Amino acid sequence: MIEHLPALQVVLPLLAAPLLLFLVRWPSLAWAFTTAIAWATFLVAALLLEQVWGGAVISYAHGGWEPPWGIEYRVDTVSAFVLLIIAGISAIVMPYARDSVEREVAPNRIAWFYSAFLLANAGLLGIAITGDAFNIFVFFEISAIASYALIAMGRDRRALLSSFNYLIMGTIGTTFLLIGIGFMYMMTGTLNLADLAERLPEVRDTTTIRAAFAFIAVGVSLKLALFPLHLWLPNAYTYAPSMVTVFLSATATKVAIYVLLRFFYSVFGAEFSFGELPMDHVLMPLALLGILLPSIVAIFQDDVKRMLAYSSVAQVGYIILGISFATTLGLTASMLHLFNHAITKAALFMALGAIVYQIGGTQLTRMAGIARDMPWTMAAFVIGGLSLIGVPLTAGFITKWYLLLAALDSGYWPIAVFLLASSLLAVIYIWRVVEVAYFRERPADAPVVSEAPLALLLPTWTLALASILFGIYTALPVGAASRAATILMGGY
Amino acid sequence: MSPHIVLRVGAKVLIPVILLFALYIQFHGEYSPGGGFQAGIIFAAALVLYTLIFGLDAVQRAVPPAAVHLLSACGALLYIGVGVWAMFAGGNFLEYKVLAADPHLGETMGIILIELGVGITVGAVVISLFYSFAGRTREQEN
Amino acid sequence: MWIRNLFAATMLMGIFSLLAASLYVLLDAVDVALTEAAVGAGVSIILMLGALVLTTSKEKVHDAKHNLLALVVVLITGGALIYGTMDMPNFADPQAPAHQHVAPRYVQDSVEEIGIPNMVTSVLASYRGLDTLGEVLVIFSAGVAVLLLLGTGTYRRRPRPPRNRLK
Amino acid sequence: MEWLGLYNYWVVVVLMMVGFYIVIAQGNLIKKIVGLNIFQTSVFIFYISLSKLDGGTAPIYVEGITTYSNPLPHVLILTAIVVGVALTAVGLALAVRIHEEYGSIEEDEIQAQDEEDARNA
Repeated sequence: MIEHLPALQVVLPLLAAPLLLFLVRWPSLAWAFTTAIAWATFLVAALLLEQVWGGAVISYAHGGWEPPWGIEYRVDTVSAFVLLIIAGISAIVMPYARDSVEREVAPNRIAWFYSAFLLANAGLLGIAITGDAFNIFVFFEISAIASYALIAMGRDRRALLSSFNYLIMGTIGTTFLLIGIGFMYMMTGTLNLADLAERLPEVRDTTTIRAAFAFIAVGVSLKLALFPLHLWLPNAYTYAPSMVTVFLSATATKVAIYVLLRFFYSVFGAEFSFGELPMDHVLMPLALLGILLPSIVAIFQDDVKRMLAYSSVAQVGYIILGISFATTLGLTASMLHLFNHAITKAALFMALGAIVYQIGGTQLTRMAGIARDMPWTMAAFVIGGLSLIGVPLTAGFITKWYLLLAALDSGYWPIAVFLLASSLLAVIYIWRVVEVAYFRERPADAPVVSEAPLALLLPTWTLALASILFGIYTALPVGAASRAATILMGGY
Repeated sequence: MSPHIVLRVGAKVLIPVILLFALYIQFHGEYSPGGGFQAGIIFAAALVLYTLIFGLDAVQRAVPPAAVHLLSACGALLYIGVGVWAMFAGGNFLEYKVLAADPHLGETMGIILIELGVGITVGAVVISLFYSFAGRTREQEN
Repeated sequence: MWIRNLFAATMLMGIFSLLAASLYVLLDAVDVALTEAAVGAGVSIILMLGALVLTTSKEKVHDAKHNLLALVVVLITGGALIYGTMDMPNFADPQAPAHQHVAPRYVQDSVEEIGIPNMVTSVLASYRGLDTLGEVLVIFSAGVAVLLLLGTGTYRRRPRPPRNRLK
Repeated sequence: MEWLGLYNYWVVVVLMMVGFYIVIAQGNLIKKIVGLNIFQTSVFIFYISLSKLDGGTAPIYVEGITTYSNPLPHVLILTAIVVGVALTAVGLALAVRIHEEYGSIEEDEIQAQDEEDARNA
């Protein structure tokens, strides 16, 4: 079966999603089944990464038709690394989901909910693994449609409108992508990414290819919430059910970033994207603004979930900053941040989900003194917060360190100063939460709450500890990230 | 219940023809335009027409929503199942050539089966969408 | 765009789809035409009408304050598209790269390799079978999504809770 | 003559932009979906028109004919049409739910209600 691993990676969740419709009457069975599938997918992803660790590339031709005639799955270190992030987060979030989803979703809809979750999961995995431009579009839409429904399941009615806005923005994004793919097909006659990379240099001086590049860049930027195209994200993350926020914040934008990297570096090539077209000069200001403004906005939020959603936009800024250096070191920092931010943000949102589970909301006013009642949850939150800020010995520090190195390496020392300053902004908003939760008295009329159940705490702590572990033991993420960066710089 | 006898008789004559046409589109897709997707929609259209004239209750008695949901899952499972079958038969995912001794026969068989899967899922999903929207209308009226 | 009655807008959308479908026939895309007619003028319209019954068919009168920004965005996008068309091969040019690289195999060999005269079906189901699987799952996820949002459409047997809350 | 060979693409671009304008300028949720449909359908027309070949016929094998239109864009658009209708369905379902919760499908009215909620909270 080992040669079928790439297909299994996507087919497992795809196969399980329809099967869940048979389990509508047994919600807990549906949960157990989904968890099993999520862990099996994780196992497949780990095996794939192990296979390509040395730099090998696995190509899997669907239907036995060799590319470019058929659709190819293509696994190298870059995609295997992203696959591992997606599958890992969904495997960890499933044990957490049982209690959280039971509280937030009606019992007769739980099986459908998990079915949509698996579809979103499979869609994201499919984007990361495929080697075909049009297939990226199709799987983008699978994951998008499932996520719209998942977000709309939030209990607040504002979840509906934020999901609708996400649908409009997301669809504009994917339609732009479709236009770009059409333009590229017109000039090259192929849809296979590797084949495109080979045939593009011939025609790259045409206006059509430049327009294709622009449309793909804008379309994908909409999906990855690049400032100023991020407007759909804060509301969507704030009002979605806790488990969905954890999953999407750690994976959805990351996959879009992966697609951007693929097109910029592998398909068009770094020389075209950053040499002929001034993408570095476009991306860098956007990244800097995208770090600064959402961080400032985050400071003034009263809902902690919303605060962290804005912080997510800022973190996308860090990743884009690394990309805009267009050096191997910068790319290493970006790939590393994909991984570290996924863990950190997932831990933070999980802690918040536990608070939602106990007191029903994450407004700062309601969280006063909560650390006394829920010490473990808040301790995990603080660890996540430290990693978000980039304190030494946490995963966040490692990325900041590599970004700093990359900035100095490229001679942008003002950016190094800026990075330190922007970390201070993170200190401010995290401190606001800590101050309220630890040093305020619990209001007299506040409901008495206890610590969150173990099923919520364990996954939260796993991720919190992971964000410390990967701050000390860096061989896995840094090794994978630097290998991935080298591959990306080298073209297809 | 609609009292219009012309509509009711007309529909009764028309619906079997539409269903037959859907089947034709489904299984003749290899030779002429058409295939599972279009057939599924035409099939669903026949049920929508039936609903318009005989009411939602009558249709849901004949084709209950729960069955429709399961059918939509079955179609997708059939498609993936053919792919997995090909894996076990020694080929790649969705490689129909290996399904039979003769590659042409295998390809044709695979295509007919997956088109059937497409048709079932599309038809069932469209009916299910229609039920969901129409069912809301009825709830609001009460 | 200027029509306030959403029923009329829906009908115009259906007519647009039908026109698009007849254009597809002219451009030799018979399979696509059949689908566009069934979907654009059929399913979409039924769903739109269903949604309009559930919401409202009249649009509120707006003042045109945000439209300038929208117009600028649209003009920039349109400009980029026109710029992109400048170096395109001419319409229906047989020498265009789109017809040279991958497609000839579908046209010349598919009948022999697969044994089916309709090339669209061959490419759809076999060469690019994974895309079609994706398509099935897209429509399946739409089904699941609408189930999550609107329910199954059957009567709820138990009396609904809000009535008790009023007392 | 060379410029005339591109005119059909320009027509498509105009159609696309009409749809795109409706999506971003309209405050009515249903109309946004109508706009999205027009936008996408125009992109589909673009794909189909790039598949046309001079002297080609529909890509169904008939003995004696050697020139066919390019079947690949047809396949892509078949898939894309399905994606489009799936999005329409989900968008409309969301609009229906929004109307149930807010009693309106106008973006500004809904936002006004949200702001009022925020003040009361």
